[in-house]
Amino acid sequence: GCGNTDSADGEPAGEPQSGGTLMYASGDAEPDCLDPHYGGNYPQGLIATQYLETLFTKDENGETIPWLAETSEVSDDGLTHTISVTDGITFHDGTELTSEAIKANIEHLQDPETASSTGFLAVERVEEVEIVDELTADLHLSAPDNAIEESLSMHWTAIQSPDALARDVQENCADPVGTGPFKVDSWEREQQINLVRNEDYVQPVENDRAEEVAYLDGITWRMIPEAATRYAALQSGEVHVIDNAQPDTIQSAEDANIGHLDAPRPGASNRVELNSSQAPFDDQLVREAFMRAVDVNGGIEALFFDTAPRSYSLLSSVEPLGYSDESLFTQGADEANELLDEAGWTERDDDNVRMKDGERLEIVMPVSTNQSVPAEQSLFEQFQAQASEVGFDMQINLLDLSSWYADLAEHNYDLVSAPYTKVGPSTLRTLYHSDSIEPAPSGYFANNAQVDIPEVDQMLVDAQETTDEEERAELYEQAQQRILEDYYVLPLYDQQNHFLYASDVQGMGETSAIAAPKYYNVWLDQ
Amino acid sequence: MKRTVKILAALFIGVVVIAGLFPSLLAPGDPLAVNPAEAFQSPSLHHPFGTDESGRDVYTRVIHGTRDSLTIGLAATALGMGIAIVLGVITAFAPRWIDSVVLRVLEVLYAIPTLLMALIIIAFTGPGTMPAIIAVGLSTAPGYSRLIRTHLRTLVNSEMFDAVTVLGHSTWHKVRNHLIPNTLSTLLALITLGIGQAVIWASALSFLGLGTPPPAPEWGAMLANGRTYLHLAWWLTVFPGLAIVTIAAGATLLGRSATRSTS
Amino acid sequence: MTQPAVEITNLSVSFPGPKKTAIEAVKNVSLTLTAGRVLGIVGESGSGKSVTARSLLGLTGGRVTADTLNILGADARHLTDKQWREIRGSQVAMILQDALNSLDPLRPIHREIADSLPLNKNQRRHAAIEALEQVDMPDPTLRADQRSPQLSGGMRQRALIAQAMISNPAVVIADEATTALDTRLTRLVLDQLADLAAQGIALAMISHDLAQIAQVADDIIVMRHGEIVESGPTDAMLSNPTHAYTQQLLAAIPSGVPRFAPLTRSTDDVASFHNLSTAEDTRNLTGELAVEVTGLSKNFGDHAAVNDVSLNVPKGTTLGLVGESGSGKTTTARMILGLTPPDAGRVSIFGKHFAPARESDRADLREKIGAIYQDPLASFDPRYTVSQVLTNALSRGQTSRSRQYRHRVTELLDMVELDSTVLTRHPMELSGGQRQRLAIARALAPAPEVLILDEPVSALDVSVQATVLDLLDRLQLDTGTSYLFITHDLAVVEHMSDHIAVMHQGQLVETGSADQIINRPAHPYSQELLAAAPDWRV
Amino acid sequence: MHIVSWLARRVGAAAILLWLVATVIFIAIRMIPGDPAEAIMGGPGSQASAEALETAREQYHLNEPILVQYGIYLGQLITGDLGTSYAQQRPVAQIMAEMLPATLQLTLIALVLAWLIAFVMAAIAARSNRIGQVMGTIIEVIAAAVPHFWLGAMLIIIFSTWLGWLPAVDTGTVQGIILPAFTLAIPLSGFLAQLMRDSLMTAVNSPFALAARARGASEGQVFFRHGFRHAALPALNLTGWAVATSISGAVVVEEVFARPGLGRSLLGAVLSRDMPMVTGIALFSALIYMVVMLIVEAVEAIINPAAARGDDQ
Ligand SMILES: Nc1ncnc2c1ncn2[C@@H]1O[C@H](COP(=O)(O)OP(=O)(O)OP(=O)(O)O)[C@@H](O)[C@H]1O
Ligand SMILES: Nc1ncnc2c1ncn2[C@@H]1O[C@H](COP(=O)(O)OP(=O)(O)OP(=O)(O)O)[C@@H](O)[C@H]1O
Ligand SMILES: [Mg+2]
Ligand SMILES: [Mg+2]
Repeated sequence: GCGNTDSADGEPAGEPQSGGTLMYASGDAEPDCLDPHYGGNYPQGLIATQYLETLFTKDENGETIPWLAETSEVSDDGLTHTISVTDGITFHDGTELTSEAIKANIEHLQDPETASSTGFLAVERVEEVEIVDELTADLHLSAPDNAIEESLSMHWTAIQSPDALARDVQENCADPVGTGPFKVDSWEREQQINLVRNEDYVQPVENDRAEEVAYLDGITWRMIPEAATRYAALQSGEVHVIDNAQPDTIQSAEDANIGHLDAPRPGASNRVELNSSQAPFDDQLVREAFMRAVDVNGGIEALFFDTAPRSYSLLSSVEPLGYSDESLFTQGADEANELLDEAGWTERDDDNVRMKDGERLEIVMPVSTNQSVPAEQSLFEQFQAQASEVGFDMQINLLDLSSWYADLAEHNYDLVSAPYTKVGPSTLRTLYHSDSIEPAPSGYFANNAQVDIPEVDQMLVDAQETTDEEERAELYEQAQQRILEDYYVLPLYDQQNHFLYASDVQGMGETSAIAAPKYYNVWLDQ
Repeated sequence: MKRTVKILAALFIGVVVIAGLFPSLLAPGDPLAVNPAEAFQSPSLHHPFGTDESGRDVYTRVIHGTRDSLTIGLAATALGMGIAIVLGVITAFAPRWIDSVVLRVLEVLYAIPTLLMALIIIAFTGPGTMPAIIAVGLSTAPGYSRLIRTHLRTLVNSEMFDAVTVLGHSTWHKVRNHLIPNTLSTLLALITLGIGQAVIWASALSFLGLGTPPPAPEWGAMLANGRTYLHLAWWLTVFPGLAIVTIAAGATLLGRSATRSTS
Repeated sequence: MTQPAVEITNLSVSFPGPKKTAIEAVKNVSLTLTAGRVLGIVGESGSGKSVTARSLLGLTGGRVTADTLNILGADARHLTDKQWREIRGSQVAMILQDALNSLDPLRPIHREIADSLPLNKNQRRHAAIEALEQVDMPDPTLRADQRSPQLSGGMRQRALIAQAMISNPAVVIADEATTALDTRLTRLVLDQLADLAAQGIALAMISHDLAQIAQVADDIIVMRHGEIVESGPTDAMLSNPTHAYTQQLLAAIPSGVPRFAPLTRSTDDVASFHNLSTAEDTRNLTGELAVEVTGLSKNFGDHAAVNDVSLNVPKGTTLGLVGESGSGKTTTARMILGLTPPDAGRVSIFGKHFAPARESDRADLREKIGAIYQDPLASFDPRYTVSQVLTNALSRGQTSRSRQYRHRVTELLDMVELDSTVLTRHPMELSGGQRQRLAIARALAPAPEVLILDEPVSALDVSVQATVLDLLDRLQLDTGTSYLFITHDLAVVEHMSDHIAVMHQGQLVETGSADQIINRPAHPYSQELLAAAPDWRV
Repeated sequence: MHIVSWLARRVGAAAILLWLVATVIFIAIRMIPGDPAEAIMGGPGSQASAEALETAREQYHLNEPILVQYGIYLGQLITGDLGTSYAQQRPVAQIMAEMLPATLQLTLIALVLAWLIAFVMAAIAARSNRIGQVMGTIIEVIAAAVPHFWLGAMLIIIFSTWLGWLPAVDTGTVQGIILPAFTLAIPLSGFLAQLMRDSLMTAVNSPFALAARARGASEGQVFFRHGFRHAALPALNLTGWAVATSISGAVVVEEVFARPGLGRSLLGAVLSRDMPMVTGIALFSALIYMVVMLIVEAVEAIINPAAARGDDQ
């Protein structure tokens, strides 16, 4: 994949130079585990992209292409997937990459001990992995799955050395062993993760690189949660690259001769989901009224400084099958008031909150401070103020991640913004199939809007099982259209993934399938 | 000199009281009203402290925030002082063994730094305005009780107390005429000093995202919000911070002069 | 005779006062210091003695003018700070007034003594030890390394003398070098100072105690309100004082003055007691015991502060309790007052059991006994005005503002000769003598029959002391109050007491009539104590 | 009384105190409503699985009678076992051992800085005229009233963003610690300076200072020989408190300057309700406080032996 870059100085880069350690500052919480199989959140994917590789990946056009895999074939019934791996690749521990690795990794993901969540869901339909020969394995599926290659392009399913996986979970967490251009050297907890160049790196696909190994000596991965501090560190030259860049700093970066990489995450767009399982949002009129009451565009404009184009889609703009309809989401307080009147919320109490049958029009929005950046929290605050003008009493609860999960699990929400990253439109099935209302053993369920429409369920299943590309696109479009028109979801913008880098960083721009920047071709202009 | 100081002190208290009780007199606007079109305006005549990311007027918010911030400071100090007075009186007058037990416990609590203790309490209660009040109140109580105990002990053992004992005044009269009045002035000074610190601690909790949640115009919460835009909009950080410094420094100066005038 | 070491004419020193006025602390003072001779400077508190002395070192901090200011041949009127520093310590040394606080409590003594010597560290320490030896400091090597809080008052005073001596100065000024000391130590220090003069040093000795000065000085000047009122050779001055103030000072010395004879003479400033013109003892004594103490003991830790003390105060009489510092006088007084519970023994007031007892059981006896302390200020509630202090005492704590007691308050003020203008003032704003009178007035409020007086005049000037002592005498004659009078000043105790008890290390070593103890002490300790007392009349 | 018995008594007292702290925490954890295992695992939001809860119960012996639990808990504490952080899945003691040096370095540097700044402020104020004194008081009070988080942000804006002199985050270099240390030191120095100036003024105007002048000492000598010690003493007395405050401040400063350390670990632990970590740090900070108090008393005894002997209360 590839993000949009505004080069730091606009000048063409010179000859690549080897050497130097790239200082990376992340605003994410420090991962509990460097093995992205474990749990499987975005920060893990972000760093694992540097030292692990996947069987498949996406090219610049968003097409899925093999990476560690050499070939990939599907049986006619769609139930068997045959994959062979590239010959001559070695893991950091020196062992050879063989078909054994496919089996070991998928089994590792499915092992409850691993406590995998994202990767686990991705390979859910794989029933068994059968070794065919040294380099080839058959994946036997429980049902056809045309998303399997996309699933295996995500770093949450990245391929690790079977020997390493055999170790204790915690041990593997601290020192995952892959095939990537960098490897984990040491992890100074709560301080930094030191990655060094893999001197034996071989890129599995054709390329025009003179030398196979990465230019950088290594990457120092630090956690700087404070956005302002992170930017200051970039400005003063202490770090080369920062992530989770604040919109305002992105905007001012241009003047400061700082490069910008915008790599929107695949999967779902960033959106607010309205809980349709309980009052008042079980009423479509009320849902629409809320969406018309809030000024999304004004807020985004003020808060995101043109760095986040408004989305009118359930899916990320990088998903080719995304469907979008701007006409559904015009703003207007008058319309909102009319809709609420129509829905029967006609009385008002002393605080000017609408009432119906003695009930106040109260809505609760738990917001995870770990997942919603400050600008987004501010946007929700604006919603709160705007919704109150048409008679909603909207309450925002800022919560840490675990309390946020707890509120969702207890259905203690009317609105929620829950990010979801996955490669491909099958994301829709995860998010809007009625099965996803049923909580997983962990208590988490992905269908936060609690969309429960049998036709939509059917479309989503069919779309994932068909082998006909056109039919697939058609089905996904119908499903998306239905969900949008029923006002279950208020799309905001793509899941933001902005990186800023200093002017001496060259070659930034390549990203993995999950839109994580790759540093293989990056070099420092010293 | 003395007069100017008194006038300044009165002025300070006056402004703070008005801002706390009738903020609309100083800032008629709505501290919560958003206006995205006016976001990030730098300070001007129209917005003396500029506007924030949602176009809210920072001046209005700082003024209206006085109530929130001060209420937390006052409530926390009241809680801390209440506990401290009870413990202080117990340790000063109760039988020796009770004194030493309570004293030990106080020492335990004193051994844990204030903010740490507040954080620990919040680990139990979860974040929020009330927990912040409780946390700051509880964590400042041990320090106050020690001071109160020492003060009471010194008074009880003073020649002044001996003198009235010899004059045959009853215990009640000693307490009413000498102990309480002499302690009150000390307490008043302590409370004044304490409020400033309590405001700082409470805003620190809000800053860390553990106190009053946004969009309430509490100063610590405003700062937490503003620091995101440190590079873009310095006024979001500077003004709420100045408000905290002003209150804390003002309270300290008042408390100090109160201490001076009583001793 | 050689040329004088120091010669001063018309020295004036002024300080900036409130509202741009100037306070003239010293006015037109002239004096000379000569090698081998001792000049005594006497005067009441605030008369400018210390300022005069400090002007010899350029350390007044005020504006100094003089016609002549000749120090060891140099005209000191126009010295630079650096030149002054060369004089200080090495040529003119001074023993400062406040001995207890003139040594830094955080630094070892040897450093304080010798840190100005141009020697290396080790040599300086040796020099300091040597100097300490010269002033008879016990165990000088040990003491040199200690800090002042570990030294007794007398030791500190000697360390200061050593410090003054260490650079062999030509002039030494000793400012109240004996104030803080008990009689024995006073004697010792006075002898050492006299030695200095014998060694050929020009010595100026400052004191408010004429009796002490008379012992050592060759010449005396008497100061008052910053001016010299009289000066001349000691003998002439004592035998034939010309100025009324000098006469008053002499009269105020209580030693040898018969019981009830007034110490104050009528002058413009000092209140007069017309009813006290005679020294007659008009009491009729019954012999009833006002206070009866048997076997009182008190230990602090394993230190016996008071050990088996028994004493009686017959009604209408005064028992003087003397003893050196730390001998247990205050502890005894506190036990008698029921403020400190005794480990053993008992106290009766007019035959009724008083201590040890619960406070509620002796509430009715409380009004019979009152107390007065050395530091009256600490015994007042700082928030109260004089009127409130007295009202509060009169109402037994019921109120401090009621008009009901106005009349009694005025009576009490009259009794202690305080003007009613002080009523609205706070004790802080009163002079030392006034405070002590207020303390007495307060103690008299419940009309007690026994007063325990713990060093009631030690903090006062001789002349103020005289007025307070006269007041106490008159009260005893008028009301028949019994006194337990604690003091370390033998002259005071002799003048005030019918009987005297001598305490030493927590024990009562001797009790007897005043005459017997003063003139024929039996116990060796009493003899030692008395031998040390200065007596200028001999 | 000898050093050994003095030390034994103090260490004994400290041990009792620690035992009390531990007991209070033990009781507090069990007083949280609901399942203590769940509390240990991060509260109801943690979605801990039944197995995980069972493991926690095993690990913390929650199935045993309460007194047995208490005994086991104390036993573990004595051997330095503070439990396992559920969030990091590592022994709390190990995490703290890793975090401690950074925090200690920061607080110590800040403490020294605060002392220096306070002394300079006090010295300047003590030697200036009335206006200077008033200005001094105001500066001290304001310094003491500045919240760390605000000061940190201001220093970053000025020295990092505008002037570009100093790094905004700790880079492991000397420059990296300058801003955090000053952020921590300045408010503290405000408190210290207020105290120091009072005692400095008292000292340089005291009889023994006059005595020194009378011996021929210059103002400078009076200042350094006498004033400094007396100013240091009350400030030293406050060192225990100052260290405690610095640790409080470190929570904020580490967060603002992205420095690793105990403070940041604690904040993370509080946010994720990682009780073993929270209690571990609480116990540890109490221990630090007591060690500091011991050292302070020892230093005080050196500066002022008499007071140390007399003051036993
Ligand atoms: N630095 C100063 N500033 C202002 N006034 C001063 C200063 N030093 C002394 N005085 C005033 O000068 C007068 C004389 O003081 P001095 O100390 O010489 O008295 P003294 O005779 O030594 O009294 P005492 O017996 O109490 O020591 C007093 O009224 C005092 O208040
Ligand atoms: N509260 C106390 N705790 C411990 N020791 C005490 C206490 N009060 C007095 N002492 C000790 O008891 C002894 C007697 O003290 P006391 O005050 O009675 O002496 P004093 O004769 O009044 O001395 P001075 O003339 O100095 O007033 C002293 O050694 C003193 O240190
Ligand atoms: Mg004097
Ligand atoms: Mg005494």
